[in-house]
Amino acid sequence: MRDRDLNILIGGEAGQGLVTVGQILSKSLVRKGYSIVVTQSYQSRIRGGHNSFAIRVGVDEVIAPRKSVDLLVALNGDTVIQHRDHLSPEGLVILDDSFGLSGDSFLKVPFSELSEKRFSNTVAIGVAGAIIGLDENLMAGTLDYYFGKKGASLVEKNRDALVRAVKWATENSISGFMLPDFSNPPRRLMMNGNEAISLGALTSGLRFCAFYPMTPSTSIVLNLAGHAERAGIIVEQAEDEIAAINMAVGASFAGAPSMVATSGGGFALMVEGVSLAAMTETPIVIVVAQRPGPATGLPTRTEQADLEFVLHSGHGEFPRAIFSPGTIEECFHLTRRAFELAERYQGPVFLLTDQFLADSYRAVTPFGIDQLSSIRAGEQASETSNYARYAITENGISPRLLPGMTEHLVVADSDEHTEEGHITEDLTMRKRMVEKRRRKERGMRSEVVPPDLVGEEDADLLLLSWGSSKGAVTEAASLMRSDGLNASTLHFSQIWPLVPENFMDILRQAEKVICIESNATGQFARLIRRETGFNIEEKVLRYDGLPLTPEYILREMNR
Amino acid sequence: MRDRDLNILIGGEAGQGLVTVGQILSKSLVRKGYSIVVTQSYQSRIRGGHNSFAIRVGVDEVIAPRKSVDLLVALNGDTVIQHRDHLSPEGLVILDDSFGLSGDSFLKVPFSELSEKRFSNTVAIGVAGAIIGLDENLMAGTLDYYFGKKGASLVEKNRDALVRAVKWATENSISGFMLPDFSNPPRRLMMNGNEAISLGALTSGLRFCAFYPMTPSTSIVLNLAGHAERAGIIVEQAEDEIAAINMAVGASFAGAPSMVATSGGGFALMVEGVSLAAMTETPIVIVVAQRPGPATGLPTRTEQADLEFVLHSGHGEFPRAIFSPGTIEECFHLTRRAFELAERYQGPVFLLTDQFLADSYRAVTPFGIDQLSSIRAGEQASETSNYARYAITENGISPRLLPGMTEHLVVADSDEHTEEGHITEDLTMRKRMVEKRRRKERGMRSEVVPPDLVGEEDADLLLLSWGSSKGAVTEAASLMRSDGLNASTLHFSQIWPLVPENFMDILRQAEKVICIESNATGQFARLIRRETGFNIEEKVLRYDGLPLTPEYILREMNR
Amino acid sequence: MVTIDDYGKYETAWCPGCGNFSISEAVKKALVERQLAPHQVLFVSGIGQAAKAPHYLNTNLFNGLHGRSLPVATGVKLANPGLTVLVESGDGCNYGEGGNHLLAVIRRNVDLTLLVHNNQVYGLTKGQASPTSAGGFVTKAQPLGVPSEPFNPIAVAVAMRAGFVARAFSGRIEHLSEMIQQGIAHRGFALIDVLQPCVSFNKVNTFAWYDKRCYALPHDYEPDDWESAMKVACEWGDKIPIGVIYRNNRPSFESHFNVLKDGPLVSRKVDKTRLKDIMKAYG
Amino acid sequence: MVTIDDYGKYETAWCPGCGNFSISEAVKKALVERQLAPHQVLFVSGIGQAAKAPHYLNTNLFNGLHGRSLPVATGVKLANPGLTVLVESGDGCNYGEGGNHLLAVIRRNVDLTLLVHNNQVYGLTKGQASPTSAGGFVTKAQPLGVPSEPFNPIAVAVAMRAGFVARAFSGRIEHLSEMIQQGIAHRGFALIDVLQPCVSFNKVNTFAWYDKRCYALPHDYEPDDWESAMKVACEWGDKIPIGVIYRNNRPSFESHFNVLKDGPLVSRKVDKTRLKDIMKAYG
Ligand SMILES: Cc1ncc(C[n+]2csc(CCOP(=O)(O)OP(=O)(O)O)c2C)c(N)n1
Ligand SMILES: Cc1ncc(C[n+]2csc(CCOP(=O)(O)OP(=O)(O)O)c2C)c(N)n1
Ligand code: SF4
Ligand code: SF4
Ligand SMILES: [Mg+2]
Ligand SMILES: [Mg+2]
Repeated sequence: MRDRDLNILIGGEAGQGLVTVGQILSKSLVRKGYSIVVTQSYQSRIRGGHNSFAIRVGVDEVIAPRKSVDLLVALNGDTVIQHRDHLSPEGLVILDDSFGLSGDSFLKVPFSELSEKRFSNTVAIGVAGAIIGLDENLMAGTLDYYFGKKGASLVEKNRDALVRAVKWATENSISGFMLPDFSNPPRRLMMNGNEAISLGALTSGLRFCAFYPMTPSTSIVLNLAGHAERAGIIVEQAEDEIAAINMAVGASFAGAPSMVATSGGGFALMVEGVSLAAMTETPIVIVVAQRPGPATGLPTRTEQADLEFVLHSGHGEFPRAIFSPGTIEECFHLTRRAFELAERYQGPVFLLTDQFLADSYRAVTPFGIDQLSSIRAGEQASETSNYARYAITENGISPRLLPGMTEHLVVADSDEHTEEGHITEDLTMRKRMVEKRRRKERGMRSEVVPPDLVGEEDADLLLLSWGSSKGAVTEAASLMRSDGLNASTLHFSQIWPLVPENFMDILRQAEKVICIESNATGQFARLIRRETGFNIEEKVLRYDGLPLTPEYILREMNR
Repeated sequence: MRDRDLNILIGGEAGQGLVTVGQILSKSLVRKGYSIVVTQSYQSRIRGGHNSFAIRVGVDEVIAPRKSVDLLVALNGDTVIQHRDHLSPEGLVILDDSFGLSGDSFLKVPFSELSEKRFSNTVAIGVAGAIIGLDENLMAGTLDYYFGKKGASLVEKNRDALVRAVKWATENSISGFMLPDFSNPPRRLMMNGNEAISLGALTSGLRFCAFYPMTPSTSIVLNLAGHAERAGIIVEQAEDEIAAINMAVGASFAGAPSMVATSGGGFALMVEGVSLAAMTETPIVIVVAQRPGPATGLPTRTEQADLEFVLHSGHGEFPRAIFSPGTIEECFHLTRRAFELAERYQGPVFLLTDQFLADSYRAVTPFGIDQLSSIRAGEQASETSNYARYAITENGISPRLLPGMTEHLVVADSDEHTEEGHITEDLTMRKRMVEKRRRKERGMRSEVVPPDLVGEEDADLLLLSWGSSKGAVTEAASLMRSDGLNASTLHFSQIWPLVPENFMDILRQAEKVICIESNATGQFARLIRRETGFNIEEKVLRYDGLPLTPEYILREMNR
Repeated sequence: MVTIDDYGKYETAWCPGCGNFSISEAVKKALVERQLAPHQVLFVSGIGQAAKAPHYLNTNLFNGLHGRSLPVATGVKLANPGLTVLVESGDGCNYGEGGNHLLAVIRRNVDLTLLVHNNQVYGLTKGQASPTSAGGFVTKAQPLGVPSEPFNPIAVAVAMRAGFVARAFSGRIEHLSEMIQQGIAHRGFALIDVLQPCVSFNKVNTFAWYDKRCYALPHDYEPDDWESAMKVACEWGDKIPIGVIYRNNRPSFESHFNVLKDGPLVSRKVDKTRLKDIMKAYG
Repeated sequence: MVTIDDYGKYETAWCPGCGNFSISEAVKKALVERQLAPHQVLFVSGIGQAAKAPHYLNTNLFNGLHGRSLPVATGVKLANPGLTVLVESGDGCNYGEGGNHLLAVIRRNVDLTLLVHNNQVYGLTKGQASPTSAGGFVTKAQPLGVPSEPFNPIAVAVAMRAGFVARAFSGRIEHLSEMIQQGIAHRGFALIDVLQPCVSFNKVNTFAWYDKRCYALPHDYEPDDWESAMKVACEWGDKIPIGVIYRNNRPSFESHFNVLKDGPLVSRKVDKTRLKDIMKAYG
């Protein structure tokens, strides 16, 4: 496959700048028109330890990470030791000859001859880039993009190092890794899941975001903060997660479309606020980027074990919607959908992602900003003279005016309330209000995103999945199909509400169904049974903190 | 039924002392040997509004509240208006003649002639007590019990009022409400669900309780606080619920069996701590006394809508047990079991009750303190020289030493950790630790409390229920059986783990199954389907804040 | 002309004799004095007896969670700085459950006026100690008396150099109303701690107890002087000072946000040109 | 004899040059000076770079949630007052997420020694502002600079009359160790705010920045005098005082509990006679 599909892994210590190396190579690849899937693996520390940045690059579309490595770029000796076992048969290790390591497929680069130590990352980029056929100018342009702000002299020196590295690699003419050129390369953007979510939010009309830092959600808000001035939004770091969600509820109530982003432990502190948003019928988008728990768990790894927690978060009963994007495009578009639904149904809407997707850079087709609509909070005027914030309606949706924007008074209450929003202990009203709130779920059900079927409707083997594993599961099934098996995949990018009519036929027609999840108990399989009675006995589960890969799925299925 | 089963309802404003009237009458009835079921209904305010205290009293055992009222003791005119429609055909209203209200079955008592205004509650007790046949001395003794601490002169004046009231009632010889005497009255205690929980905890060996006040859980901790000195425990009001659960985790880690008690919104703030207890494997008992949500909802009413929230509370995956007592005796015994399980399996164990049960006084047989065992936290010595707090074992349970009690060092961590308790990013260890923690669930499954079947195994109609509705559902079925229907009940006092082998045969054999719950969505029915695939289509649900009664169940079933 | 009738008359769920009634009266007076129409004002409250107050006023209101009124109000104010936002809640709400938010709102200096109904007890939950309950205060939850020292909100606020720090007593309606007016006028965070008798659960700090002790700060008192403010902040016991104890003119939180100079967030539309510009970073 | 070796040597996950190394060294020194054996001591920490510190010490340890070390430590201490309990965590942990617990623990005066590694930044999450970050401090999360005023923990603690309030600097190990020893010796809550350079994310408050500014309080400084303590507490800028800034001898929280006079809760058995007595109330 190495001619159309390469897996490059850059490894080193935290603090060595391997993410920059990875980003520059990735961006160069994307600019050239290739498809990429990045998998970042790092520890909960700032310096030292062992991190990696893997770029799977394809001439055709690649959709999942791959475990076997074709090109291992070792920024330290430890990387060689940790990853040499994953090297593919014809794989190559690019390393500094000063490491003093030797091996069959080792390309020892004389880093110290090619540049000063502080530019050795640029040398790594140059050598690796040249080997896979990246043009020197292309790489230089990307280098400028990343280092431009740091001053002309630094840019100059980096360029020098790059030139020398490319020259050295060309002279040593390493073959077998050259990717084909494009005659007409597609224009693509490079972004990871968190960036796509923040851009989705901005295009939707987000105006306010409050947060308390928590890996792997933080880069969503950092990205927003970086654009805040230009986009005309406010991003505020709260004193804690409780404050974050309450601020967002306040801002949204006043009319600013709002979002919070966090991970398991931080979300745990928000669940009272989720219930508040539901009771006061205030729109809010909540991103939960999952990592392995319980408690602090593994802060920088990935998992899908908070589905049931998020689905039942908050005391009392109320409707909600949960999206679980499977691609970067879905991160963008489902965030937009989340804002729409939150506004339409006036309550909490969730995006459930995880560390893998959050940090996974990919190439995406530009979104066509001009065609995208954005939401507007609330209604601008009331038709009635007796405005009642919680008027009981047939679809459960009450007119939402914004306080201070008309002469009508807007009264919201976390207690059970009258149609006017005032606290009540009238138990008949209570019952009507419960029913009104519940009726909103009907609307939500009518517009769920149906699961995505790839393959035949009546498969011998149906792989069920949700969220970030979409690519891995799809690729696993496609590999099985190449092996002659009639395998299909049914992937859920919205996991609540579930509308069985959308998928029961497919489940029933399949000879065998396997549910694939990154958790230890098969939460989605359980949910399917709860909602449909359909029992999925076989599962492929992963809970060691690493993302699902096609290899992992195939290996587990063959056990 | 009035000769063996009476329903007395005392109504009035908050602040009028109707709870004291109710308690004194109840205690007198219990001391005489009768069975009672109290239903308290109050508003979220300190003065004014409308509250009630209903005592259903039986010569034989009564197990559920009843809606129709035989004796309405009206402390204000509003009570007459609010409750006259619920009066049973031969019911009686006891009221002050000064209210200026008239009606067929009205017993107008000249309160102002019988005592000073401040003793009119005692007059109400005397009149009502005399009518149902309570002995003057018995009532005087109970009065002393409640007012004794307030000084002799007050006791004296209350007694005078009582004597005059009893005399007046006797002279007016109201008949038809006299309960039969006992030749050999059984000795009983009177307590409500919250009191029974606190006593269960004390007998178990509770040493530390932290809380933040929240209706309807507060009286658990007030009761504990009242006994703290004598029992040698500490009860601390925390600055918030987050602090409460973290304090309890700290105290338990150090070796003091610990508990927290709260309700929905307060519990929402504790869920991160639940996950902490699970990850650090620290025993903790958590009482969630449910009230209607979402958000602040109806703070003083009842509901069973937090089952799914509690079951999935906390991020990440870990075992837990949830008890849902159906009687006062179960409040006591299942609290004890909760402490045992928490200690044995080293993690969070829940008691899920609600306002109805929390406040429902009943007559219970004394518990036989001498026979009750209590737990002891941790192990007292380590057998190995290399002590490892999280040693990986076959049943998942690791030896728990207490810090400072031996020379072994005890290391606990909320991050994923090694067997020694130190933070790790070793992903193989991660997997082993997930599996170790999960294995504890096996043990928990092996000792669940099976559901309670009343009636035939192969019923035509099977009523399924959990928690506080036990009495109401049981009585409803028994009424149906008297009507010739082959109805049974299957009641769950432990709702997690669920072990289908314990009840699937019964579900399958029943002609028809109806699930009865105090919530709007049928959460338990959903859980049954998730765990067994068995779909319960028919439900009787209640979500207006009032408890389930036999009348309500029968009426809803006949619709 | 805004009149007191615009703010309506409501039945309350409070006990007869409760200090909350006077606070409500003072609030109305202040709003009318400042000629604020009901729709220009928004109250945010938490949960407790005090937190019900905004329901008894004809105005915009968000009655949220126990302890969480300050972050909600902060969000509201950032979204629409044009609203006059008052926060009304109890001592338990603000100094107990919501303590962390109090610290944060002081650091931020958001333009809010916080009225703490400080009855030194948890009223709605029937009389447990609050953070301001005196050491040794006996309740059913603290039968041997409160073992902690009471929280002194004024001292903490002055130590943190909050923008506006005042104390008032519900028994002096005119003075209280004046404090509220000044609090509203102040551009930044204003803390007004209002001593409020709870007739049902605090039998120690009664109306008479407060009335005897409260004295208005002298006319020549200089609230701009931090050192003397810090001393006055610690006065508590036989004499309790009321009035504006400390004041400065730190810039308000909102003033730091350039984006707010173009108007409030709430009415703003998505600017596609700028979005396209932003997108370039990903190309 | 307890020696420094008893506390072991560990590899850390800290950046070379981080101030945390010196703090760990000072902690060990203090424990040895006070001749505390590893099993007599318990460390409680939260989450952050600082909160990892107890893992690098051979002792009892409970590494809990971000911001929640103080309530855990309070529970531990009430259960077993015989343990010497130290709490170690960052400025974000204690003054941000856990702010409410700091207020409460000061009011309670629980016999704990709290070491705050104050690097004026969130280290572990890669450099967002912390509550003690200076106004205007620029980070990726605050690209236009922090809009809030920094939290002054010393001023708040002194204003609340905490039992023991000190500041130290990781660059002065002997002095820091002395502070820790005094904190442990103090019967009640001891706050030690330790200035700690973060070489990775705080390029403003560097070792040199602190080193130039920190000066030890003079020998004749009287930490018992609240008024001067309040003044010293506010010193920050060109000169930063280190040392014991304020001290009093309020009774510790534990001393209020009669039940603890019979020994710690942990070893106690259920007393059936007393239980039966309690049961009588329900008869
Ligand atoms: C999260 C949460 N915890 C606890 C409660 C219960 N609760 C309602 S009001 C209150 C205390 C009220 O005290 P305070 O704020 O002083 O107001 P007051 O009633 O005295 O005016 C409490 C603890 C709640 N509603 N939410
Ligand atoms: C509830 C929760 N919110 C957020 C986080 C993420 N988090 C981990 S450490 C940290 C901040 C650390 O800053 P500080 O306490 O100052 O410690 P430092 O790393 O600077 O030593 C945060 C926000 C978390 N673990 N838990
Ligand atoms: S309980 Fe106290 S605070 Fe609440 S209304 Fe009554 S007197 Fe006022
Ligand atoms: S990030 Fe800062 S605080 Fe953390 S170890 Fe590195 S230098 Fe120390
Ligand atoms: Mg109060
Ligand atoms: Mg820090």
